Amino acid sequence: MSDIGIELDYIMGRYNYWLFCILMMTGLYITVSRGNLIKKIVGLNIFQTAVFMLYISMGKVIGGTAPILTEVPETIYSNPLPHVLILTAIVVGIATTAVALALVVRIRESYGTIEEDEILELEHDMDFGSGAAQGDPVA
Amino acid sequence: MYMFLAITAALFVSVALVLVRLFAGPTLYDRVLAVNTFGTLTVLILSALGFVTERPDFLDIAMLYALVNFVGTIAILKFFRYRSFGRLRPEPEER
Amino acid sequence: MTKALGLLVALFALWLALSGYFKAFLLAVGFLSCLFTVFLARRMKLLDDEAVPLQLRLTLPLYWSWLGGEIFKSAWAVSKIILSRNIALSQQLIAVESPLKTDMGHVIFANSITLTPGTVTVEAAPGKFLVHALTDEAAGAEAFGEMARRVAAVETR
Amino acid sequence: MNNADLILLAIAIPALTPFLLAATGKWPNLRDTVSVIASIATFAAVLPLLLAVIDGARPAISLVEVMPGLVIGFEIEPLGMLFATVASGLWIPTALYSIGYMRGAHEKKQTRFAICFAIAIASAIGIAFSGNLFTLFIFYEVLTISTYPLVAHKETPEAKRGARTYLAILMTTSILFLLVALIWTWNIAGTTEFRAGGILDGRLDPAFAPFLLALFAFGIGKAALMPFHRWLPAAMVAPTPVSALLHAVAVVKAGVFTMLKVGTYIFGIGFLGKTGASDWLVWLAAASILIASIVALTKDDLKARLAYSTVSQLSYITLGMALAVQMGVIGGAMHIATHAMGKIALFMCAGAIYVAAHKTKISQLDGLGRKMPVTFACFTIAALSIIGLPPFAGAWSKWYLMVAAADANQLIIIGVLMVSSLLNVAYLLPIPARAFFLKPKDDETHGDAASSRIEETPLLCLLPICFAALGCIVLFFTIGGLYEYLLSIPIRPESLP
Amino acid sequence: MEHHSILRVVSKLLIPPMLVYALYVQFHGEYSPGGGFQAGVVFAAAFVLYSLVHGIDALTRVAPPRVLHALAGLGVLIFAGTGVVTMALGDAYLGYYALAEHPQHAQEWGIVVVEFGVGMTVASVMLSLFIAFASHTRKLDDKDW
Amino acid sequence: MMALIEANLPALQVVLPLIAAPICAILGRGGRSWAFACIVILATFAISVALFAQTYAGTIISYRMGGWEIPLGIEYRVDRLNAFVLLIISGSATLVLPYARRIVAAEIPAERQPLFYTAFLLCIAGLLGITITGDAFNIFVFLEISSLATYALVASGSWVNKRALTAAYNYLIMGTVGATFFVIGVGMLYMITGTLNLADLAVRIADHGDSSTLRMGFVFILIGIGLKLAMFPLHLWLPNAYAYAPSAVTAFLAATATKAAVYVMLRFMFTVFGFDYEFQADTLRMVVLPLAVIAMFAASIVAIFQDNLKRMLAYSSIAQIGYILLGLTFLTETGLTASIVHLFNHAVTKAALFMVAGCFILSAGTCSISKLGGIGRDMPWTTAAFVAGGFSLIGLPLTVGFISKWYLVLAALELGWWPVALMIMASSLLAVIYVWRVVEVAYLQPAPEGTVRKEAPLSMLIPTWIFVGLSIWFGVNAMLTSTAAGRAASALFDSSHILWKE
Amino acid sequence: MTANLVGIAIIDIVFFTLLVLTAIAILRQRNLFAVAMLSGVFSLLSAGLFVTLDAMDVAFTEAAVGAGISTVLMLGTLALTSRDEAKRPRSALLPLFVCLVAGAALIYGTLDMPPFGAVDNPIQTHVAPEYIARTPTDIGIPNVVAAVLASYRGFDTLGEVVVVFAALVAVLLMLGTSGRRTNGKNGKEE
Amino acid sequence: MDPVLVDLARNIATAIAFIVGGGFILVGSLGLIRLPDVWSRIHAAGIIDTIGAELILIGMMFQTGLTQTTLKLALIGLFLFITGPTATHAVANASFIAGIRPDRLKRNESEAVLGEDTPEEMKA
Repeated sequence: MSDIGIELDYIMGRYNYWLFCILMMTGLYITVSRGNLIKKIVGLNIFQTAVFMLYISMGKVIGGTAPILTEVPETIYSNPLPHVLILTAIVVGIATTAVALALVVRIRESYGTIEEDEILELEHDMDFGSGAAQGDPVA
Repeated sequence: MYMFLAITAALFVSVALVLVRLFAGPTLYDRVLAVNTFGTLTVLILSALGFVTERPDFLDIAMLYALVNFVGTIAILKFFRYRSFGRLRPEPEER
Repeated sequence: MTKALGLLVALFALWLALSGYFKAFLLAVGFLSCLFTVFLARRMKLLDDEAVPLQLRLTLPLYWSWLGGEIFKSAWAVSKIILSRNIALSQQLIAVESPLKTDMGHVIFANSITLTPGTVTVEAAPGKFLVHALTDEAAGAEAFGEMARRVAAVETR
Repeated sequence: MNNADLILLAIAIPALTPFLLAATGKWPNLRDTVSVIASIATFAAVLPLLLAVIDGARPAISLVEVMPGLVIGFEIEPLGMLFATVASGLWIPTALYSIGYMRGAHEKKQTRFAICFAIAIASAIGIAFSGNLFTLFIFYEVLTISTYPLVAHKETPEAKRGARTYLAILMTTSILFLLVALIWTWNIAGTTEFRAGGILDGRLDPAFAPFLLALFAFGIGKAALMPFHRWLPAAMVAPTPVSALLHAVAVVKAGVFTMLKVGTYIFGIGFLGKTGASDWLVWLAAASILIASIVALTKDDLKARLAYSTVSQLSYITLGMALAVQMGVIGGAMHIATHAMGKIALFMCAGAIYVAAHKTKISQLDGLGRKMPVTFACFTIAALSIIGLPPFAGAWSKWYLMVAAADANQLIIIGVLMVSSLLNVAYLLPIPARAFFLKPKDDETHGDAASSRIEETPLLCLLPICFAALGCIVLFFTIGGLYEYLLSIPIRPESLP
Repeated sequence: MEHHSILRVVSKLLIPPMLVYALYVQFHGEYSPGGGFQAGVVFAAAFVLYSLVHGIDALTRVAPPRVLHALAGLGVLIFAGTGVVTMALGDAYLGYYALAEHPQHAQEWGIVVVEFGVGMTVASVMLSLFIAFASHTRKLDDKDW
Repeated sequence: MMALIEANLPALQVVLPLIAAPICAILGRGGRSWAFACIVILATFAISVALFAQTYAGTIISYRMGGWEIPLGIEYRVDRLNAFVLLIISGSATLVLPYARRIVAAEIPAERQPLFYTAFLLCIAGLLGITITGDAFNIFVFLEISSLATYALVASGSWVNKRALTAAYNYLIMGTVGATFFVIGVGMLYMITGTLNLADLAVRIADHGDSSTLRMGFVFILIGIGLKLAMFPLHLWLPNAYAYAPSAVTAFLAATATKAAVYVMLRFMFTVFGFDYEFQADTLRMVVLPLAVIAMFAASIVAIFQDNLKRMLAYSSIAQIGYILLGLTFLTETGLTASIVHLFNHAVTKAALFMVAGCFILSAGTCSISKLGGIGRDMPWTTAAFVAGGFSLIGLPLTVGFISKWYLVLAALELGWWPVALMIMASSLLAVIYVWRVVEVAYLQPAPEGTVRKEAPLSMLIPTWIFVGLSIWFGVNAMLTSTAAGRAASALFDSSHILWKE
Repeated sequence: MTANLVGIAIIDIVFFTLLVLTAIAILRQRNLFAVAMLSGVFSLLSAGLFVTLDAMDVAFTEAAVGAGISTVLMLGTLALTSRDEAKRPRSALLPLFVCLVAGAALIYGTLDMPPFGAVDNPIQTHVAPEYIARTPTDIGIPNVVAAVLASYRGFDTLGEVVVVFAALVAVLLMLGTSGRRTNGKNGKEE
Repeated sequence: MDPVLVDLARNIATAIAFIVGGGFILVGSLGLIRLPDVWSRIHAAGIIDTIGAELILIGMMFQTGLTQTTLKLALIGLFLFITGPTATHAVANASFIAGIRPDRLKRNESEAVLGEDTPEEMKA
């Protein structure tokens, strides 16, 4: 009986992390497996968000509350530091997304597609098709 | 307290249903509708959670969401209509 | 100028409602923020009857409470349809004349139509709306007439 | 000017000549004058050093400390002095000869040629004077690289291929083995200095000694020990003065010189003998001697045959070191000088034949001896010297090597040396014999018109040839002095000053 | 969408409160959740709404890109400059205690100023990004390439 | 005033380019912003030199951001190791920027040039920040600053070759995944220690002892940083990014970006986790070592078959990174010294080589090796610089490459790993092949018909030759670099041992 | 305590389930508009999760970013690109393998992690309590997150702002400052 | 008044608001699933957006009494009240313009509203 209790405690102490693992894998899978450039970015966002969740989970204190101090004495507060870190990370994430999207726009303009496979084909043609050497300018 | 938990639960059920519509489509407009509704529900959930955890600060988030969600929805729709945010110029037909 | 002042007051009220702190610093900052917002609003050419609806009569809350009742009723009606075993719809797109004079009135009217479940304003044209109704009942002409009258009572020109 | 400065001067003159050459590149005559003067000046700088070393001086200088404990420095001992003298001394005839050859063969880019040549000489002298293995390695690599453009000089696909092989083998061996050996030595001994009696004794586990020696022996690719000899024949595409440089003056000599240095001053003859670490090398060198000679027999191309001859002769020197007796070192060192004399003459002759008659195959040489008697006379002398017949210089070095083999109780090696001499006879002597005694073939397409225009080599080419051939004879008679001199090579640690 | 009266009116009604809300978030970061970044985003969102209804040209009239870029730089400079000022006053980089006598006021001042810089940068950057994306119209069509 | 500046040197090191960046953007015209950036970089370099001088003797400068006590606030910590890396980064920047003017003018539209220099400054600031900071999360923030700037810089090669865009995109995706992995790793460390300060982390990790969380923290940091530094199977972004970025950017990145990442790795492995962390030692030897060796060979072999000079050099960079990693895996002081000294040496060499490639592009309009025939005659100085740099890449004596190889082989032999030593040498032979391909073409092949090429302008030649000169100077007299690297290594080594041994 | 834990756990799990469902929907969805919308929903859900985990500031940011900026930017990109994702012939086994390995590594890492929400976790005992304890006296503001963000770790925030600025620089460098287009093949605008 | 009684009244009021509002929301979301096309679903969404949301907010307001929180709730309610129908309208409008028409349309007077001078792109 007590064994089961310990097991349950163990699982309760970790299920959050496991859920986050699943989410992270999904995001990573989208990033690496999808050929659409935009979708890769979305996958990346999911991946990053999952990591944010890991941080936030570790900052949580059961029975605690948000780290905005109140008048009530003896309040337990959750850990503010992960929040700060993740705030920064979110901002970094959105900045990266913006840059990535700008790149996608330019890629679409230059290649006419945002599918990785088609782009690879085009690049393959550039390398071996027209006889142009690799170091030549191809605007 | 239990009231809030109950309403939160109801909201969650509702969110789940809305998400089903969002995933299922079939048209984009169904999805936009679902997103918009989802936004409203989120505002409510956030407010309710604020009560559950006894931190009314949550309302700020809810309010932010009420405002920003609107911008998002309008953006999507404007976009569907003009195919760009740019200057109002008809788009050459897509393949 | 009146508009600007009116907007400033309204915004500052909003600030106070949001803030809830009455520290000197925050009040000062709040005032400055509101001033800045008014400045931006001017730049955006927002200072007109639409953005600062000072012209509306104070009967607006009354209208709203009436509208609330209407909403409840029609929501109930739509709910019944949703919950009925066989969903029987008779969808229609109908033209609704709008007797109102100002854009603000139009908008209140149109939004009221949308707010009441069972009808949605689809397209707005000068003096007319295209409304989608879910059922014959919702598309009844007298419902709109009543609403238009009440909106007209709120708007002035 | 003291001796230490002279060391620098001896390296600096050829090292700085390229700048002068580049500056004067537009005026061929001036340029060639510069290069001749430089060669003489270098020799002039080396000579006083030679005298000093004979007197027992050991001039030394260290330049920079590259890494803690790792110094670029020079120190002259008898062996290095010998090599420097040979290299700088032979530069003079080679320089003269190359002027004649290059002009005669209408080669392009003579300035580049002269520049690289000077750098090669500088690095050869650097190798000779190196005070430690590290410095030696540096100049060794410089030599490799500076000779690459020389080998590829003709810029034909064939030349490029040859140059590639040349570079590939030399680089591979030097980086893959020699450098590792160098670092290993440093790791064990904490120094790479050349010291009498070696620096590894007592530090290196004897069980590992053969491996380290193998790294060195194969690492010194310039010594053309089989199986890393392919570069030598491959480099035959180069113009003949380059071949002379490779085979006689600088490159291969640098290789075997390094081999001797390593045996004497890194391992120490005593250590090698004690542990028997070099036994395997004896056999490898012996095999190399025989196989290369046999291969040479099969070659019809004159330069290729000479190249294989060189491979075989170089292994003599390696053998001398590997025998791990003093006489072996002496014999090997002596062979550097004698073989240099002989081989340079042979190559110059080959070049002369090419310039004068545009012939490269041995089978085309029939009857040419009558048209170019001096050239072929010199060829014969040099060939005899290589074979090791008195009264030509080669006889002595072979003799001392046999003595060494006897000292080391390697009787089979004596036999190998004798067989090798016979093979030498077989592949070298037929050449002048054909030239002098056979009638020219008439089936050539150009017929008599072409061959009738053949006449004796230009004077600028002929003079160096005669000089070298003469050298072979002179060296035979002055060998006593050389022997005395070589006895001063310190073998045992006690002989440290 | 100019002709679209409903949207126009609603957006006009909504924009000023949104701006005030953004500024509220900006200056109450010390007391409630929020701060420069969130405020900047909401602030930008209000402008985006304006642009959606009135067109991007109207937006660039109200907020010219050049000004926005300068403001974005200025925000960074305000933040980083605060650090330089504290450094010049003898404290460490971003050591706000040097800013005033009273330590807590000094900190509060520092935080307000710094957050202001953040808000300024974020708002103008987000808006510039929107403008950059929105006004970058398609260059070539598939067939032309 | 001077005292004030001196007291705040560590902060200024990063803040100066950081503040300069927006100003540079506002300045407008290309020339003006370039000049401004040059001045700023020079000042940054001066700061690096001052920091290097201060720490050379062994002092550790600890600077507290905001004046907060150490685990609370962010610490800037300069010791011999990162002072050395700072010097590399700011020094390379100082030389690349003057070089950049001409080629940037040729490769990037005039109106975008101020932004280009702004991104450049940001990139430098980010790299310096990564290097100087003593806080794990701060590393991430600055990593992202530099990465974002780098993506932009790489993508700005698109005016020459549109493939820069996809290259930048791939770099972005992989870089972001890497950064996120890094964040996961840091999060795990944070979770079991409760601190982010590197020095504090080290102490607390040693207290904590081994656990699966710590292990995975290590693995994620390794992979995350590995992506950034193009560790072998994670290198896929690098070749194209280097090949299609504007030449000045490539030169700068090759000299610095991966170096900063390597530094972070060193810092984590040896300061935070410590030499005695068994799992780390095992991972390094079982996984990283084979990968490094494979990188040395595979990348070099691929480099042999490249026609694009920049791409070839990029692959060579991957191989060289293999050397650096190899040095780490020895886990000895000599091995570390080899890695650190190779950081510097490779930076100098690669910068020079990429600069040469830039000169070729400017003058000949191409960097296809097959089209560079006879360029040795038309551009003698540039080509000579290439040859000298190539020698260093091969590791011939009298160049810095030799010094690196020396230490590496020495370290391998010290451990008795002679097969590794032979492999190091064998892989440098591959370098001979790809370098020699270019040499052969440049000198022994006739120029293509109708090409007009003139020697690169002095503003580009001089920085190139300064790099070449450095690579020769420190090859001939490596006392400074090898001593500095040796000291840095021993500092890392000593600090690392104290903790776990109690 | 336990009841609270279970309550949070339930909300957590509900949110997580929804998040995972959304993620899978994104994975399967080919219409990019729908993907954009779904990603907005995803951030919103995660904002909800952050709220339950007491991270209000984070939730605030995530909501603002996810609903506002990121959706708009993504749509702005879609305006210029195609609407649908193409089907991919390539096998997805390798990515799957990579992800599974990464996931397995993570899960292995979680085995020794301090339990979720426990008060005596290292991170709750080392640095963080000092922030909470000292903020009222050091800085005197109630929002500890703001205090840490802007003062204790103000330098991180400076970095964050610079990142945002860098993003602007990057985007402008690529897309142009004024929306004017670079012309044609060479793109030189001189 | 007796504070206990006030509390009870409050709670009852809240409960009623929640039950009704929650009921509407559930029904609305059910409608979102069940109804056949976009047009009908818009109405279901309308239920959630308007009456459901407002009722729940009002229920919350009962709990807080006259405090700042109530003000904020009211503001949220106001915003939702303004934006909700507008967004719904926008959706309807957009789908109308995109040419999506309800199944089995009983009456269509769209021509009467749009008139003859409608720009081409706006006609379906």
